[in-house]
Amino acid sequence: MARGVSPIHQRADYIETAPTGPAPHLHVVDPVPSHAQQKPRLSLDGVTVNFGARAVSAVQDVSLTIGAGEFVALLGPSGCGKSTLLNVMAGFCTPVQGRVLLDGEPLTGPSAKCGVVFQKHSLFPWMTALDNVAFGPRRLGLTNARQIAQDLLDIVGLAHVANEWPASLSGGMQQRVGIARALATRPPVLLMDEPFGALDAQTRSLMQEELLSIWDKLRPTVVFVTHDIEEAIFLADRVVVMQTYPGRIAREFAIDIPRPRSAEVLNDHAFIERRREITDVIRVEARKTFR
Amino acid sequence: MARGVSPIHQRADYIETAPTGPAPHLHVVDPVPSHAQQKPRLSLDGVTVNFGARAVSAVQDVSLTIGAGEFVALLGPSGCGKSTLLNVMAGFCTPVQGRVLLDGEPLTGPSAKCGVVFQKHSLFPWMTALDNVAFGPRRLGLTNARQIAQDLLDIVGLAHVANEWPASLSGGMQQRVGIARALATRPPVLLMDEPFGALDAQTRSLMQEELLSIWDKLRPTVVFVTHDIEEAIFLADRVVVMQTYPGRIAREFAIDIPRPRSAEVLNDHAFIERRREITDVIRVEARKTFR
Amino acid sequence: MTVALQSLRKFKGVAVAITLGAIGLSLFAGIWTWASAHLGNDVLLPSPLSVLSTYAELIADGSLAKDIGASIFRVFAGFSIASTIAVPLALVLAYSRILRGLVMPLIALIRPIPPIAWIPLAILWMGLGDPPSYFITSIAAFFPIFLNAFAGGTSLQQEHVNAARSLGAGPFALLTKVMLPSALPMIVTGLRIGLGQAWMAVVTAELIAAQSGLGYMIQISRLSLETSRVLVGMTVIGLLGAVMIGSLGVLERRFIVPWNYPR
Amino acid sequence: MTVALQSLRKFKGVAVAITLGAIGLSLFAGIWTWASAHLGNDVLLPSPLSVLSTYAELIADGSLAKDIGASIFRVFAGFSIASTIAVPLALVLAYSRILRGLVMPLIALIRPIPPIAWIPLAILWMGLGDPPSYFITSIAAFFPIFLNAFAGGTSLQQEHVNAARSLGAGPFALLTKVMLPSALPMIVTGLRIGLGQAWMAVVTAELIAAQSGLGYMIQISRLSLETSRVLVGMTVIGLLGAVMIGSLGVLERRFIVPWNYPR
Amino acid sequence: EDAKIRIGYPSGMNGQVPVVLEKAGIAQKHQLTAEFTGFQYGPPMMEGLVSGQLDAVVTSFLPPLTLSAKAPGSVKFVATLGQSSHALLVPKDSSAKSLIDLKSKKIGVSVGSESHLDLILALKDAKLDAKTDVELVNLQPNELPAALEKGLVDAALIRQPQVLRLEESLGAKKIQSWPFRFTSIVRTEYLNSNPDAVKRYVEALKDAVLYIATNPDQAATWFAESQRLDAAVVKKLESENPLYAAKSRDDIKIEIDDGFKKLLAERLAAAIDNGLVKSKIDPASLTQ
Ligand SMILES: Nc1ncnc2c1ncn2[C@@H]1O[C@H](COP(=O)(O)OP(=O)(O)OP(=O)(O)O)[C@@H](O)[C@H]1O
Ligand SMILES: Nc1ncnc2c1ncn2[C@@H]1O[C@H](COP(=O)(O)OP(=O)(O)OP(=O)(O)O)[C@@H](O)[C@H]1O
Ligand SMILES: [Mg+2]
Ligand SMILES: [Mg+2]
Repeated sequence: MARGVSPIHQRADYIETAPTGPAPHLHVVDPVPSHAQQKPRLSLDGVTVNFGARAVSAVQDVSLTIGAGEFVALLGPSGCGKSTLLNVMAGFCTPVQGRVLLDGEPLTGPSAKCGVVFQKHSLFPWMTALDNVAFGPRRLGLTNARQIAQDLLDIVGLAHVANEWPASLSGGMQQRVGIARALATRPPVLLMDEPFGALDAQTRSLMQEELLSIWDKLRPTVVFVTHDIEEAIFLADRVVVMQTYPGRIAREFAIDIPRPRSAEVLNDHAFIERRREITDVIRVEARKTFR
Repeated sequence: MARGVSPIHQRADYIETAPTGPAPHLHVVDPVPSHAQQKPRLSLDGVTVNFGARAVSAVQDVSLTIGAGEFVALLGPSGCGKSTLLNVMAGFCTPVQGRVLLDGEPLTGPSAKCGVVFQKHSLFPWMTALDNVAFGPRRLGLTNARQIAQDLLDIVGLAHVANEWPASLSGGMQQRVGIARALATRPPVLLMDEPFGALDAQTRSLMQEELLSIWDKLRPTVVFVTHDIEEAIFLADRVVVMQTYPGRIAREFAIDIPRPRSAEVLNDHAFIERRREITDVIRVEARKTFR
Repeated sequence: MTVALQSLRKFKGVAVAITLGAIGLSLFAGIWTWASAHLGNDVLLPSPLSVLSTYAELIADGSLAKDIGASIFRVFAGFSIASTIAVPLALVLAYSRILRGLVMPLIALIRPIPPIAWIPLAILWMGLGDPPSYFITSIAAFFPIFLNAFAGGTSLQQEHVNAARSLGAGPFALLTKVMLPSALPMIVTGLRIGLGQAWMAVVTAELIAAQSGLGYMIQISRLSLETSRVLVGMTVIGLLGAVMIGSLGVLERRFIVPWNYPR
Repeated sequence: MTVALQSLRKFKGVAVAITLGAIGLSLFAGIWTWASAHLGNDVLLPSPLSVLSTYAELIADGSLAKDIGASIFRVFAGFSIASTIAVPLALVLAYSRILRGLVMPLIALIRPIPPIAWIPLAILWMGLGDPPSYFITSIAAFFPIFLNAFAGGTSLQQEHVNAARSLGAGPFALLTKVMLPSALPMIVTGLRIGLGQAWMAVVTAELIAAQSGLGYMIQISRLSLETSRVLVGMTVIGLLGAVMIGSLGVLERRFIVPWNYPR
Repeated sequence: EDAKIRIGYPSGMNGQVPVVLEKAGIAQKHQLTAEFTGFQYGPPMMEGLVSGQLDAVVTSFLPPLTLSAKAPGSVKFVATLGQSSHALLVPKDSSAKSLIDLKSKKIGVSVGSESHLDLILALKDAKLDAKTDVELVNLQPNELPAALEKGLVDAALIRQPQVLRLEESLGAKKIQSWPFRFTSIVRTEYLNSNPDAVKRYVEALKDAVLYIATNPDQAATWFAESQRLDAAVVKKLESENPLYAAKSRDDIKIEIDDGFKKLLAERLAAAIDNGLVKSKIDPASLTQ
């Protein structure tokens, strides 16, 4: 019964079902070389977010520039404002100070340009897994929305539950459907909030490889929130470490481990070196906030 | 405002508030040397568990012997039966085949000898954090139950929320209260079901060190379920890897990394070697069941 | 094999439930028979048998069917009026803080007034015959429908709105694909409770100038001290009420909000 | 400072709510005044002012206080009877599958029978005076209390039982420290709804041989076409009902199940 | 030792005698420990009698006849308490002068009541068919005033004291009126076990009638209070009852005599003929 996941490079169909010319609704991603770009896709400038009457800002004076096709991991302890920052990038929440530019233009609200994978259950409970994934393509008026959804479910290893309601899927399965849903519109920017948080270690590492392989094909700009240090290093071109009370950027680390990366890199010297550095920074932060 | 955690060895009070003679209700733990013991505290013999009319057993023919004072980690993919096996050890669920011996006697039901930390929220929502922790000591008729509870909350870094309802604590805080509650009766056996699952990586690593330090003082027998390979290696004397459909033991690994262990061992050669071995076993299993 | 086993278990479960239910009802009928024999007064408490024969009589002369039909029509009329007003009103109030602040205190004050206390005004305002009885049944159905639909409207999760917007949903798709389905489970719950309340209120409604219906039948039979007819009326109300509520529950689980009841 | 800010916000929120509510009620009174002036018929719809003067009259001669007292007493009597029976019965049924199977179908059948349909039997069985009116109010309160307490009883989580047992709890501690508190939130919800239903049923109950109470007052005023007294009765019922339900809600949040409403 | 008796009375003018019986403390004088219960509607009172919660009630003809049809021999008439009236009222601006003018109009009436029987008989006299020539609308006594006021019916058959109230407040016009006779019945079981108490009860009723005749103001005040009515209205209506004209106790005849038995037999026959009472009853079984 168990189905393996066919790696994406064996699946020309996922690519080929997309329209060949630049469809009016689809945002075509520029073909970019394999590493971080200079041309900024997303830039934050002195962003501050407050919640209600709280004395401390959730996010304070954060500036960050992310190139097209870059893979950035956002790392930090619970409550440091990672989700809040991602919400700002997605246009769900307007900063009280500072501004956000997407492709050089000020962000005014959520758009189909940014695919979002949410931290908490955000699947529509009233749609089957398939309809959830097909939701985006249908909004874009694509006629093959169903086919696109089916293919994506196949990629995340969930073709067999296409017609189930979200409530009957496990937490990990739900999160994988959420990833498929975000990918379905092939957004140039992917904002992922602890997408693998509900997965067990094994499925998690498979999904990490799958994500890298998708990223390699489509080269979206990715902002990936996590609190797993190894995951951040394994996936990203750049790791941004946040600190808490108020939430701001503590340090950034460039990850120069060559791609493509496989599970083997976990034991590489460069990897362990990076991990040691980041762990040191983070332990200092964590000691302050453990309460 | 942030409070650090004082390591347990600076807290003679936690030990000293316990009665000096063997109190009638308290199960006194034999003083044992620092490593795994031959004398079995808990032994499973051919245990099989079925759920309802399911065709596949949740746990099939598992035999396992755990010495007094030993620290065993149970590792395996989601759904492989880790929680079920722990429930059997706790006496919450009776196997259809096989038997369970605790200190050489057949287990008939839950007892105060086994402290349990549950995977899902199991705090009593109608009691404050303090009363939750004091619940066990009060059942044993200890007059200083309140003090014991206060001290334990202090150890898990939650003294400041002693009078809050569980509903107003974050998931991670709730899980820490759950750990304190299980420790409060000082049970000779501690069964922990993914106790750090809801914690962020930083708090998690602090809690791991805290657990090791408590274990070092009291030397309970610990069965620790996790799906984090590093956590298992870091904590345990022995790692038992389970496989799925049906749930059974795939392999066992003795972890010979010397104690006391600190976060530094994560970068040790022996640690990385063990991780590579276990990862290999587990990836084979995971491939089978990823669906 | 597993499926067969499971459906066997399910079947066995249903059989056990039916058996137990039948035993329970028979016990009840037994106690009733004993009590009525003990009292020996058909006006006070007729035996189940004499109630059954009254059933046969009323079914044979067709009057029971007519009364049931009349009552059911009144219930559905009032229920439809109530839901047509309550659901949109609740959703509008759920989305407008100001309207909510204006209207909710009024609703809190009007809610505890029982349908029966509305009869005088209903007659004065709507006259006789069916309009006031629709008014009474719809007043009864209104509040559960309204309050549940309101809860449904306010329970919309910001995450779902965010997700839909970032997937390119416009205002229309947001309304029809997100807001409505998100409120639907609570709306349906409200409709189920409201239907039950309307059904209970029809007896009250038929105090007003009605010439048919189960409530009317009970009133008339009281005047002539035909207790066994009163009991026929009451048991029919119980039976039909249970069937109505039950079938709306099944509809709900199977067709209206199946996602809330996976498998 | 944060605390001060928060309580300021809270205070502002309450002030806004009160203002909006007052505006809403004034608007309502305005429409009412206009409508009654437009109709120009005090029997059909007296103006709010004339209702207020009737209030003054009935308060001055002490009859309103007496009627309110009589009705409240009936409500609490019926409510107490209902809760004394419903809560233990529901908990017992929640723990015994067999009893549940026996009794639940009966309850499903009896539930839809409205309080008013019980009047004939209530008199035949309980006689006159107050007992049948207690019966009517308790029938009305019984089902919400029972059904909620039952849900509370069945919602006990196995994990909580397991946790308690592994912490050394015996049967007594299990009952008092785990099972009861675990069912309590639902029980209290049931009590709140049941109190509302009992209050709504008191008008029905006072159709029986009562010579006092708000329901009696409404009936008597109908005979003499004193619509403004009818409206006094209805508005008092609305007001007191809202106050009762509201204060039980506050009690619930503050004292009975505070853990369900952290902060 | 005093005998216990539980007395029920309705909210119409026939309630005045029991109210005075209670307030003036007359029952005690006749060695009766009496309990009184007032009713807004007929049905609960008769249900109370059937279930043995009441021993005696003050009522009219039809309710005891209905009861006797269901439970033969269960009650006996023991006194006749004079009369008030009920009347067919039309709104102020109605052109109807008599029953004939109401042909093919709506008439509100409480089905199954004394009024219903009188209306049917009057329609027969006027050569109108109760089924085809007029539309009878069944309304509870509580609803009749509102229905007339709102013009929902063209005429309504209403009892005192509402007749007077509607004439005064709405200008409603009487186009025909009938005597509304008061009776008292007791449960046969009670009669058999307490024959003396019933005798004393009848004597007490006589004293109460005498009290009303001699103290009309006090009697009106008591009754008005109990029914939340205007005392002046009650006082005015007292004059409708010939019994209250009595000067001395000897003028008062309330016992069951042959004249009453004849009237009873006539009412019974009419009720059976017109389908208001469903089974045959021997009139002799209704009295001692
Ligand atoms: N809607 C809200 N209202 C008030 N405070 C909020 C809200 N959302 C977040 N916060 C607060 O803002 C801070 C940052 O929250 P955020 O969710 O961004 O943290 P995070 O880094 O994503 O944490 P986690 O790892 O637990 O997801 C926290 O202190 C949190 O309590
Ligand atoms: N109460 C139950 N009824 C039926 N099936 C159950 C029940 N509890 C567990 N199972 C099934 O038994 C198997 C083992 O479940 P278990 O919870 O022990 O897994 P686990 O290893 O703890 O998983 P996880 O890592 O997700 O906690 C699963 O297939 C699960 O669906
Ligand atoms: Mg977050
Ligand atoms: Mg588990």
